[in-house]
Amino acid sequence: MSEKEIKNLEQIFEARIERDEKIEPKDWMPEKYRQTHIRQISQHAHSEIVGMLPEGNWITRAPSLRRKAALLAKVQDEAGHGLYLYSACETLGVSREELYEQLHSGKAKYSSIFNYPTITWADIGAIGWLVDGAAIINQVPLCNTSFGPYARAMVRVCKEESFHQRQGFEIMLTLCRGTEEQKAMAQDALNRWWWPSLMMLGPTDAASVHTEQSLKWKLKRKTNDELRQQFIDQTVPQADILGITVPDPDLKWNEETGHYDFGEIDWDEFWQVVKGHGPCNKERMKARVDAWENGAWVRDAAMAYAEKQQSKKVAKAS
Amino acid sequence: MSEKEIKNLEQIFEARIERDEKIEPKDWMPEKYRQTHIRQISQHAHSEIVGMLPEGNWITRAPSLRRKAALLAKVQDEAGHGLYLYSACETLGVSREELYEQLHSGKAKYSSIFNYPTITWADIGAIGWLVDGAAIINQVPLCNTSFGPYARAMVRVCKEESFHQRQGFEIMLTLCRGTEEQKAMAQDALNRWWWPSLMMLGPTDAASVHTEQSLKWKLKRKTNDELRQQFIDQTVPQADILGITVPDPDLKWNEETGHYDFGEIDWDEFWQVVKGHGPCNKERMKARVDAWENGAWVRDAAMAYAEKQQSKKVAKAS
Amino acid sequence: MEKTTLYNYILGIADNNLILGQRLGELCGHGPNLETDIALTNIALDLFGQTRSYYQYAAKLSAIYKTEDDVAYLRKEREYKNVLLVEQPNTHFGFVIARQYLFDVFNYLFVEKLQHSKDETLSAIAKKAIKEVSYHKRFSGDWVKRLGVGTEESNQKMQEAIDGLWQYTNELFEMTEVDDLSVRGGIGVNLSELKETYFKEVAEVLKEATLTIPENPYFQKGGKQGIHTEHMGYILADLQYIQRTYPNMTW
Amino acid sequence: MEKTTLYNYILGIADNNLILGQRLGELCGHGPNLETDIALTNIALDLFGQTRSYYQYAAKLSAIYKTEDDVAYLRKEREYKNVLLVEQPNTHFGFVIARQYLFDVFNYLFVEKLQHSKDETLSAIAKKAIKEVSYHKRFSGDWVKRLGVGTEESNQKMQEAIDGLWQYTNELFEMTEVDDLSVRGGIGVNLSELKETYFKEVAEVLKEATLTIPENPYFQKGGKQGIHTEHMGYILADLQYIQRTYPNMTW
Repeated sequence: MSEKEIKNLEQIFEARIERDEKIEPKDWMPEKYRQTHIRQISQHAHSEIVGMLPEGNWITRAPSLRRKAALLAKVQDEAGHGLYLYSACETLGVSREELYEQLHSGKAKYSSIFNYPTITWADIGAIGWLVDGAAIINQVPLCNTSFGPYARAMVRVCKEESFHQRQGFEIMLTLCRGTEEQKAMAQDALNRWWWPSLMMLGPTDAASVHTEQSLKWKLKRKTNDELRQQFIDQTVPQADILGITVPDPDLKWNEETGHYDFGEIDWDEFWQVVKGHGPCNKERMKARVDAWENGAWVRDAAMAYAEKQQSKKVAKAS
Repeated sequence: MSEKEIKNLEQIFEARIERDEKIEPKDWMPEKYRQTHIRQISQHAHSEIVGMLPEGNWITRAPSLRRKAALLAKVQDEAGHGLYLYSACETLGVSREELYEQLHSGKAKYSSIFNYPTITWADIGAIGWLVDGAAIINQVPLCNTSFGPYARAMVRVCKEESFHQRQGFEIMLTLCRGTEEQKAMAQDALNRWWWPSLMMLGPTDAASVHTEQSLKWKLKRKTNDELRQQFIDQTVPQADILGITVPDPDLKWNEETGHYDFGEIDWDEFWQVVKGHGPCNKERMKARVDAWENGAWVRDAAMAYAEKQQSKKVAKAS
Repeated sequence: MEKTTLYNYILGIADNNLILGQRLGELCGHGPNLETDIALTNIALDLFGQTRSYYQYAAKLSAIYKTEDDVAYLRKEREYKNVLLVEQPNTHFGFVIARQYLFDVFNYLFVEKLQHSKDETLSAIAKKAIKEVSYHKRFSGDWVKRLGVGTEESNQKMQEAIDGLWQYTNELFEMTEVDDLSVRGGIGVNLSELKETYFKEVAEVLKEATLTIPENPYFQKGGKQGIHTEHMGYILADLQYIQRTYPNMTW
Repeated sequence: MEKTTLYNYILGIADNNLILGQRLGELCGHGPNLETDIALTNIALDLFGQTRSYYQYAAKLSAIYKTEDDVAYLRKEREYKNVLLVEQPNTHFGFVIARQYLFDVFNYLFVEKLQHSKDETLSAIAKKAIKEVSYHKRFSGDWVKRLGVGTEESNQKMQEAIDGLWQYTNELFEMTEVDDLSVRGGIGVNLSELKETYFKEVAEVLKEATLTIPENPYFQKGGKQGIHTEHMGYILADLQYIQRTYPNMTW
């Protein structure tokens, strides 16, 4: 194709996005669009499956059968999200094996929040409440993103996540209405998960490299800082309902702006974790790589079996 | 050597044993004597190190620091016993590797009692009380056995085992003087360990293949049935002190014989376990083989290091 | 039939589901791929769902335990009545599948009969469970074939698992005193009657999977009397951790 | 100095011994040969012995816990103050040795100073412990060299362990508020003063062992504030199992 032809296609492409039309896998798309989407969707998929680990840590120890079943179902939903996000990504011409390879080699990222340990049962509540809460704020706008398969996946993901978020809040509420010890456990979880949750909304706009292009492609509809503010404004009143305190001495309602002012985020910690040096980065990656490597013979067997069945059919037919 | 010469040596040898002289590794000995001792001493050594496993199972869960330390020390003593018994065995011209190989391949046996699971804390008490109790009865006569290294090892082993036996009894006593629940736990342990302990003294004399020859070589000084009777006579009054009941409806004091009469032993169970089909045979063997295989690189490294250090010394000296 | 007998009969059923579900729960997030991870979690969820129905019923009959969670979390090891099979560890995926399949075939036959129990609650639970259990058996049976036939390595691993777990199959059909009483009362299932069908069906599937039935004539038992393998204590230490550490609270 | 400060200071020392002893206890019977099995059990025994002395003292200071076992068994995870290093798993023997060595060098320097504490009990415990700890350091240091120099495989495995555990070294020297107060009271050890010697000594041994110090400038912490790794919950579930399941009994 000539440069002019490409330019032309690009203009048509951008106009379609402008008109809120969905881009589908078979449509022509700029290479950068494809690459950006592979990066973002796979990162999102990786976050789902790495995200299974900190919560999975409490399945065997959940304090009641009802909570155990709900937690299992939640972690299973995350596997499901992973599954449709990988599928959406595969429509862009990349295989799941390649994507896993990128995750395991450290080339692809996943949400840093999952590099923190879950050390008490209240952490399961806090993750649902805060982490899923922040995820929803990040993801709801993506239900209208330009790439069709991603947008459709997000509709389903968001629906389930808001269920998870209510479930997490309910765990916190039960703790906060429980004994002193339980309430302290809830407070402790909020203390530990608050700041990492704020970091989940991404670096400040000044430090964010992908924002402008992403806005154009509707991969982003608000900046990180806007999303963060929205999260805080929504979450602080919920903490009030719970009767526990957000661990930020600078947090206070600003009548003028109609928003909460808040203290400074420890961006050094953020970058340390992103760069692979968080509390659990090694464990998480080891768990994923082990599962994948230990499962190789199983996947091989399934494939060999399918081939054998196929040849049997062919033999019968002929 | 001519047959006559051998006959002559054998007579001198048997006479020495008769006179209670010790046979030492460098002394001439009949091949059968050597083989029998390798078999018995290694079986004994294997029993020590396999015996570490059921008790080791409770180290992390011992109910007090004092009990934890005592249990650790006890299991360590068993490792120590294994060590000197293997060393005694090695003086007969067999390597530890060969002995392990025999254990791991199932060619060599170990005491069947260790194929039962330890499922409550009381089992640790019961093992000390009953299993070490039966072991001592088996082993005390061996302090005077004809093969010097074995006899000397047994002196030390017996001393430590009688300490373990008292410790086990004391665990039982503490439980029996504790809550109802603790006493029930002790009773339950006695119920499960009683019959296997009786089996520890070996098959009935009628079914025992090694007895006669072993008596001559002082590898045995009493028959299995005599030892079993001794164990029962000694243990039943101890159960009375504890206030728990030996699980044998036929057990009763016989004024005439001056011994306890007792019920029939389930020899089918005995042979099932001996043949490798007890509750934990597979687990025990797997644990030993895993430890050995996972430790190969460590042992290799230690040897390579020693060689390197040696060559350094040689290089320096020259 | 006496309340205690019925109570114990229910535990004899439900403890299998609880402990097997617990073992599957350990795996969640660590499966060989997302699809099997999701499917095994589904099975775990079914098992826990059934467990809850059974324990809710048991709690109504118990003088000591008031809720399903009391029944699930507050007993001592010797009071759990599950068979030894379900507590065996997730050594590798072959063991997971073999354990599941060897249980599922039994469970299907069992639940099928339990539908006809005179006890309406048990019958209702069974009627709800039968579809789930039928799916479990299909899933695990398919995987037995896949791994048995798949590659040389998978065949070996699957055979290793069958060899390791076979000794626990017979216990599934052991009739306890409680079973006898329940059968006589028209409430329980006669396990001995399921045995032949079970071993026939398993033999056929193993044959199709090019796997061999171990010749070992010896079987393990004890679970139904609460005499478990050494794995059980560790399962319970985790299961009960929070309830034991923070007693008498609502979660 | 306040009672609570001293109490907390003691826990900050003794919890390391307890948890490391617990990890070594898991290994007992599973070592690469009898000799190392016996030696590591010896170390565990020393650690538990020290733990008991510390906790007996702590129990005297505590308003809540009456005995050494109460202190050892009845706290919640967030109340254990051990460093993250000692709770790391026995991944393979290289990890066992690396964890031990990285702790022993610190522990030796620490106990050496603690001998001069104004607190007579602590000083006495330290004086008794110093010989033991000196032996631990020699044992683990020798093995670091053996594995580092031994074979290519052992070198790789040892390096893997050092790489994995290095991130936990710095926390050993983190001064908590309790440490500060204790130092000011003439009772505690100033950890910052040990740091240089520690890293110098470790660097020399690693060099001799042909191992490389990871360049990662990032370190983990949290243990001293009771924020542990995910391993800790499982350690405690086993440790506390009996005490939690059968409360208020004598064993």
